[in-house]
Amino acid sequence: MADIQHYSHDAGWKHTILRGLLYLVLILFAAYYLFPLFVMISTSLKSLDEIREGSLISLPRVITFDAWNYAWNEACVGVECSGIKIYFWNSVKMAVPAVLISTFLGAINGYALTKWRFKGANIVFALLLFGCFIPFQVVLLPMSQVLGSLGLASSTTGLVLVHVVYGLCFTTLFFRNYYVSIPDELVKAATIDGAGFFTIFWRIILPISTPIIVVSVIWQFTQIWNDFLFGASFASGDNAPMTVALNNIVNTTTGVKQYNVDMATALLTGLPTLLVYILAGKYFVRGLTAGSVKG
Amino acid sequence: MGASSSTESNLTASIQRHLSKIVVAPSFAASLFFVYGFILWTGYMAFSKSRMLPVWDWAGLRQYERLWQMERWHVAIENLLIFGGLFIVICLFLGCLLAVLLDQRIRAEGVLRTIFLYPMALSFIVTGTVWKWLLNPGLGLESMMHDLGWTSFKFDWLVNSDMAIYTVVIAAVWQASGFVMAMFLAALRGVDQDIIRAAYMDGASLPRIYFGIIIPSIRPVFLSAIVVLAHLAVKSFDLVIALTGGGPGYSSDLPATFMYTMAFQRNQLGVGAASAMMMLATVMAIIVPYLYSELRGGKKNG
Amino acid sequence: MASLTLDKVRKAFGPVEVLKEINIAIEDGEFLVLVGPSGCGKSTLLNLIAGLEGSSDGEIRIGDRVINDVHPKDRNIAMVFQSYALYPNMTVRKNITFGLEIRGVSAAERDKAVADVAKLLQIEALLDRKPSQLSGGQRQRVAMGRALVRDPDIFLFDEPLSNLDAKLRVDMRTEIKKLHQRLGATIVYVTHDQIEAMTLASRIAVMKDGILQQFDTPQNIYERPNNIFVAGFIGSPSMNFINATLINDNRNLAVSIKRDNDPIILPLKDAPESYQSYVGKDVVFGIRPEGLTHKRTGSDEPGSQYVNFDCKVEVIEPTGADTMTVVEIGGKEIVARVRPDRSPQPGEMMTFSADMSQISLFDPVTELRI
Amino acid sequence: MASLTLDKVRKAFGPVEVLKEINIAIEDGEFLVLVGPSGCGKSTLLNLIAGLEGSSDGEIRIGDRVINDVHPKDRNIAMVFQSYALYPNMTVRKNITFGLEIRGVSAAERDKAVADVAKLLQIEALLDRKPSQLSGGQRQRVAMGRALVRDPDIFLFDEPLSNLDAKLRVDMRTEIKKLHQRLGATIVYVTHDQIEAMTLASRIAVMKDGILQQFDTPQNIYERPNNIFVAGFIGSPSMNFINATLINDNRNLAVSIKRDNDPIILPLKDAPESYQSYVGKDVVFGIRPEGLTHKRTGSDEPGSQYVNFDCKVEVIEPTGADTMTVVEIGGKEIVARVRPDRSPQPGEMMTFSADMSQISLFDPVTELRI
Amino acid sequence: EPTAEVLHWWTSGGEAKAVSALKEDFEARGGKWVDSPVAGGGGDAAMTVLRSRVLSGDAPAAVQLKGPAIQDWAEQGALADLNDVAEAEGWDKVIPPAIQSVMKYEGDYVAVPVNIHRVDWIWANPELLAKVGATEAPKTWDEFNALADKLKAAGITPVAHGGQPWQDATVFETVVLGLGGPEFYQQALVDLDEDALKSDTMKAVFDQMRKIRGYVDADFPGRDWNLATAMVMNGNAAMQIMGDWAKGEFLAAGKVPGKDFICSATPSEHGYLFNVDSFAMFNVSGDDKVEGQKLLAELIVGQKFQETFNLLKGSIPARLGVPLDKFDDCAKKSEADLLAAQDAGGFLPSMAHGMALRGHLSGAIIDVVTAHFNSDMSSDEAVSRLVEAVELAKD
Ligand SMILES: Nc1ncnc2c1ncn2[C@@H]1O[C@H](COP(=O)(O)OP(=O)(O)OP(=O)(O)O)[C@@H](O)[C@H]1O
Ligand SMILES: Nc1ncnc2c1ncn2[C@@H]1O[C@H](COP(=O)(O)OP(=O)(O)OP(=O)(O)O)[C@@H](O)[C@H]1O
Ligand SMILES: [Mg+2]
Ligand SMILES: [Mg+2]
Repeated sequence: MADIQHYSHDAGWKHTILRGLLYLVLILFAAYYLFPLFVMISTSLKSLDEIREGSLISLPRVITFDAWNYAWNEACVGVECSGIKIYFWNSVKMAVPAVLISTFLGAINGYALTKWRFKGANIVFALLLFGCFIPFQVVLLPMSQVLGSLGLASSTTGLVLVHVVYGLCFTTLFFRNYYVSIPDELVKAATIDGAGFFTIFWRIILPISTPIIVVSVIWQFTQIWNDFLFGASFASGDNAPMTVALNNIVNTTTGVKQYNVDMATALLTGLPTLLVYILAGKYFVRGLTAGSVKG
Repeated sequence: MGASSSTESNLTASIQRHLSKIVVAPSFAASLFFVYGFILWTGYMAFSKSRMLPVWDWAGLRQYERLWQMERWHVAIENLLIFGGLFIVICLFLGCLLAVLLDQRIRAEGVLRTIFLYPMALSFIVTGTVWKWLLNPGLGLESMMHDLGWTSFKFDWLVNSDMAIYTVVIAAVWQASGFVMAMFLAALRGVDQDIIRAAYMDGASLPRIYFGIIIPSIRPVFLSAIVVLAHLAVKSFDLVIALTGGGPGYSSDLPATFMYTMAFQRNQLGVGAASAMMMLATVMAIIVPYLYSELRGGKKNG
Repeated sequence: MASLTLDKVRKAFGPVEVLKEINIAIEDGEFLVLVGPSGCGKSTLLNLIAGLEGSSDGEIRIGDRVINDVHPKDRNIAMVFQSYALYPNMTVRKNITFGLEIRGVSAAERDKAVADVAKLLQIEALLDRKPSQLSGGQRQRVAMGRALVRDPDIFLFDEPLSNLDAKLRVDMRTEIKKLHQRLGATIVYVTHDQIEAMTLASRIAVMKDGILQQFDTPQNIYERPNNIFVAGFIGSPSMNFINATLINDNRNLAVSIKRDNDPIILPLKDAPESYQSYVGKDVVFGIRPEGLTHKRTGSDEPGSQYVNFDCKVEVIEPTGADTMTVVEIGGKEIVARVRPDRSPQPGEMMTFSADMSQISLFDPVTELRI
Repeated sequence: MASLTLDKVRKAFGPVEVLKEINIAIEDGEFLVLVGPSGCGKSTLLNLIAGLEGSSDGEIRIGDRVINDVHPKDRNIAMVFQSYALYPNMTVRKNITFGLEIRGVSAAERDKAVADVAKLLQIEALLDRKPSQLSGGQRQRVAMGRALVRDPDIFLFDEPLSNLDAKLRVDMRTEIKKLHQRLGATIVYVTHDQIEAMTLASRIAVMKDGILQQFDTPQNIYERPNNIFVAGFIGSPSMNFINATLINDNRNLAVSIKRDNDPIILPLKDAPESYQSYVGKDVVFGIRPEGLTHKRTGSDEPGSQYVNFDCKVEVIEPTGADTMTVVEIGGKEIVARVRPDRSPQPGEMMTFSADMSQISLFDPVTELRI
Repeated sequence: EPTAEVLHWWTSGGEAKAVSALKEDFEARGGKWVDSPVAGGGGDAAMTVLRSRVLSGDAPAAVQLKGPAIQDWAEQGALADLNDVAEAEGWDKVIPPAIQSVMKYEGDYVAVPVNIHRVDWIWANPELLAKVGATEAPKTWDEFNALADKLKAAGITPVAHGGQPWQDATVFETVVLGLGGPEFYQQALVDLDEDALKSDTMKAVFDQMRKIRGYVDADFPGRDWNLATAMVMNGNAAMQIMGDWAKGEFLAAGKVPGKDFICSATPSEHGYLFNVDSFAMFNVSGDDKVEGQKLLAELIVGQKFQETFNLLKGSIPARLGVPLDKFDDCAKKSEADLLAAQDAGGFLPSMAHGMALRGHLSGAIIDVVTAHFNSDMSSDEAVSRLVEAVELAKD
């Protein structure tokens, strides 16, 4: 937050113009980001006939929520024609534990790697980091063998494991890089106060990590919620997450394409993620460490 | 106080001392097994005769030879360089810019932040589909402009073999830049206010403060952002599939789609593994030196 | 022209009023020292001058120019922050030259400037370190360097020497004084060090709870404090306050202090007119420890400004140059400043000598100087 | 038993040796003050005692227990950091009680403790604020509170009062002294304030560049400094050093200082045996400003420890209680401490009186005390 | 209780309905159906999943698989033997021999066919054709070109085409069949005979492809096939070369064959390119699963399912003896052509749809075809690249 707060009363015309420009730029960007959403929503509100005839970009002539209703309640995912609603919980059961576990592990790794530097901490970190670059297609086959031999094939637990393992490198990265800039004095002071490794983590470090927790949760939730490959490969039938259902609805190559339903499904699938963004976004608090430490 | 209690306290003391290592150990072990173990596995596969399922018969360098003889692989690699480079640079720039703009006590910050971020919420499949419409000359922007009377407007990258890869950049940037913005914003919020004030006193203009002080002091975030973006670039599979399907022809193929096609569609697991190893090697070649300098510098700062 | 005028300046953080109608005006080239208890609003005032705090009431002018709406970077001010606020990503050298670089000073000039300032601050060896590798005092000096290297209209210093050792502090104080004389810059300086305040200031502003208590030259502040607060705040150890009564003793005004056995009567010489109305009334008698010493030569002579009296010594505190001797008068502990070689033992009786030319009388209700 | 022993303690940051073989031993309940120029390694030493810096050489013992390998939190130490290091996410109250909470002190006791300490530090009104809403001095007091609220074996204070105003500082100093007497805790205290050092310490350790210069009682340090550095460092304004020769004058030893016209001869009384070997040689003559004053009563009498001489005054610096008067002797500026009422005008000739019982002589080469 | 987990990618519209018909039958016979649909990439995603399921030792009972891929899996020993069901049901008699050979591995049934799609269709808009005086679809490629030129001159997009490699390949293989004849097709695209691949005929094929490229509008890349179909339907383009799944689009929009749209085979001499969907049965353990698997196989080949499914899907039954009364004219024509082609030796597997070649081989060919179609590559170069790619893929 580098502006000087009081310039709200600053009546200089130069300032007003700058401010105006700032908003203009932001609004233009917002338009760029919103345009596709607009297309999606308007498409999801059209009837199939209207889509077949006309342009994709135009506004719907008649607004109908049939597609939404259909996607949620009736769309066929394979032989099951009760919409994507039944897959919602599968995704929740998978995403929530995986996000929590990987974020927690990332936080504590980052903390241990920066505030309790041991010999080789940087090397350990660098090694962990490469996990970020391994293409998921590569791990698919060995992973299925491993899961099979662990008896976790086609189970939610197995999926959570996979997502935690491959999310770890990211969360560790986020937290480590955030903690690097938190002054060590805080940890020292808490140590003197008699707090141990975990107490310091819970009581001092975590409370000032909100912005990065938000980032980590957003990332992990998005990755896990939107993951298709692992979900399709390591969960079967009734356990399938929502994205598999989405894929099954959107990604058919033969048969009639119901764009309105596709879009409604896509939006429905994206809603939880959006919700997480909106809720988590609030916690981008400002200037937390300011003023605690000199230097 | 008996001897036992003192050994006990020695034990707890030594646990305390090694706690940081103990805590990192499980993650490290998991990574050794699930990342490095699997890389080894893949490395072996690249030397095997595997086609549909993994087999352990040794094939020497044959798979690599075949890989490099494929015209399509060359296209994929070239595309990765174009796409990866542009994607990372543009996302960093946009993400940084948006974060800085949002950092100006914007009235509707929450709303705007969500708007910039939401594309991330959509799966790549959806992003690809929507952008396919928007960029399609006959359906999307171009026809809209024509309808609005600007008939000379031409934007046919999607259907142009030479330009198709850039449409992937557009869509990918649209999707990922918001997240980069969030990362930067989080870091900006951690910067000490007094430092910024000091910079004002030094007479620095706002851009100067950001580029001279704030952004350098959140340098570690660049590492995060670059890693995340490189990851997305290397793995951007769904998006290409949904947006261009690798086309026209295979002109917008990327190593990820190439590898997938080979390993799972064409039963050329060996070639797929070889291409995966090449991808990893490419990434390492870029990331390792960067990481080295970054962590080096970090030590000096800490 | 860099005169500085604060006109009815106020500032509140939410419901907390931190500055209440501050009026201060100093000329170009003056050296204003702000003093006051911790939390009284000194840093806030500096921040307002620099333009770093949110909206405030009142007007701030540099020269004839109202700067309320001028952006901090355009005010041409250099500041040393109480919290140092060094740029953590830059080396010491970079920290110091950043402001010059911004202003387009050439590399050669910057190098020279940083070399000069580093020499002055004795941080030549540290120029290539990062702030995190410095000790507290070294950081503070870098913060100083960042300001000193520039050539602004106004310098703002917020306790710039608090973490330095006495010797370095004296050196720095001298350097600041020289700098002030050389550049003729206007300086606003916050310090808790009385000697710093006294030796540096051309004017001192004493604040308390966001209210300006007195704004005057150092000498006046020390010798003619406006009220009990200022009198007690300035000077260390602080002024002794004794409840007393103003009486008419042999046609001379005198201060009478109750004591168990007999009162101490201290005749006043050349009492000002204003005292008259307080005759017979209670007053607060203020005398600085150095106004109260062991018996002095010539203090027995008639017409001397010294008055002698005897008292029992309670506690002694040797401080090197002087020994603080505590006695009890009028139910209060009173400190006298006694030469160590004349210092008594606790419990002994001793003759003290009060310098009546340096006393102050205050109204016990309004606490204002009479 | 919380005696503290540092045995050959060393510490280096990479190639930079910051502490070089420090040997210090204090008894349980002693009050050790560390002083030394900025950057000499004081904070580092505290960090080593607290166990907060990585490996070092040498042994640190509390009581009979070697604590090098004891985890900081098991050393039962409370510390005030030079940089405060307040927890930004906690209120002042939480900051203060955190250590107690960790140690399982009940909520009721904590409340009481925080109330006591807040009263003492005058921060009652601030208990529910976050550190970022405090002024510098308030933050420092919170940092103090965090240590004071606990009941450790050893307190470590790193310049805990540097940002407080003089009055508060005196109050706090007194409180620390009381606390020390009440709890009998062992205290290690870093300060740049000489008065603090003198009044609080039972022993003072003077450091320079990571080397311990002198470790002794305050009085000895002040009166019998080990070397020129200590002599010059302790005392403000600092001791005057004059190049002189030791001569035999009328069977008495005397110090002879060259001057353009005639040398100043200052006879020594009760010269110790050690001076003999320096007769006829160059020495450095050290005298504190307060040993050099205006002419004193009785200084003319034979057998007096005072010696009078005349000199031209160059500069005067009034500081309130005294006036520092600068003269030039032996090519050096020499400061004398003169009562303001006796202070001359610059350029005037004046008779000064040197207190020969308080002087030091140093070897010009080794700089050690003779 | 017989149980069967079915992995398939029929997830939408008519297909899904068709599968649920099967499910209902299955459940009516006391079975428990576990549905594992994985759509995407024409089954690529499902194949990926299949691989990982097999590796984790947890294979589904029945998997939608087709063409040589069945043989691939059988070679790995992953498939179960269905001979007892086949004998009981007399499959040998009702399944066309060309299809039988796809379903069998070393003489044993390991998979069951579901339907027969014909790939070499032209779908045309009669109104647009009428504008240039044509009443029916062209019968030779020359006619095709002449007609297309006329359409183009009249400002009508002659060919609606989508921009995916498999669509390019679909056109390509019909041209191969048309210009080279069934025998050439067999040599070139089934046997991968090098001479055939190098031949002038192949060059002519690429020349024709280049011409077709000229008949396609500019926006085709990335377009889904059904959007192309919609172009024909809405009068934006005159013809589309596409398999009979396109019919579903017309029917869904309420169009009547023969009146609103014309279905006609692409020019060829009694050629018929088939694309057969089938289910392969994987080795499963547990009696209930084995039993479920057998029951499923029986039902799939059964008349009832074949009728229901194909009515919904637009294809024709994969077994003989299913009455076609309820089917539309296009389907009837397909059945008739099939029988004729079978006699003439023109009943051939589709290369573009993975019936003729294993994935890596067809993939290599499609790469060249699509690269040629989407650039200005010369026919000579295309041919030499084709030979090279096939060579590379073979070993
Ligand atoms: N991380 C580090 N790397 C290198 N040198 C360091 C580091 N930390 C401190 N130093 C150096 O060690 C020396 C001692 O530092 P220390 O903080 O102990 O000084 P100090 O005596 O407390 O000084 P001050 O009174 O200024 O606080 C200083 O010269 C400092 O520059
Ligand atoms: N953000 C804030 N919110 C509320 N109160 C604040 C805030 N910042 C400062 N204050 C209060 O304003 C008062 C003045 O603060 P300021 O920093 O100006 O004091 P100061 O005179 O510089 O004190 P010190 O000598 O201790 O540095 C203090 O009582 C402080 O608690
Ligand atoms: Mg302050
Ligand atoms: Mg220090």
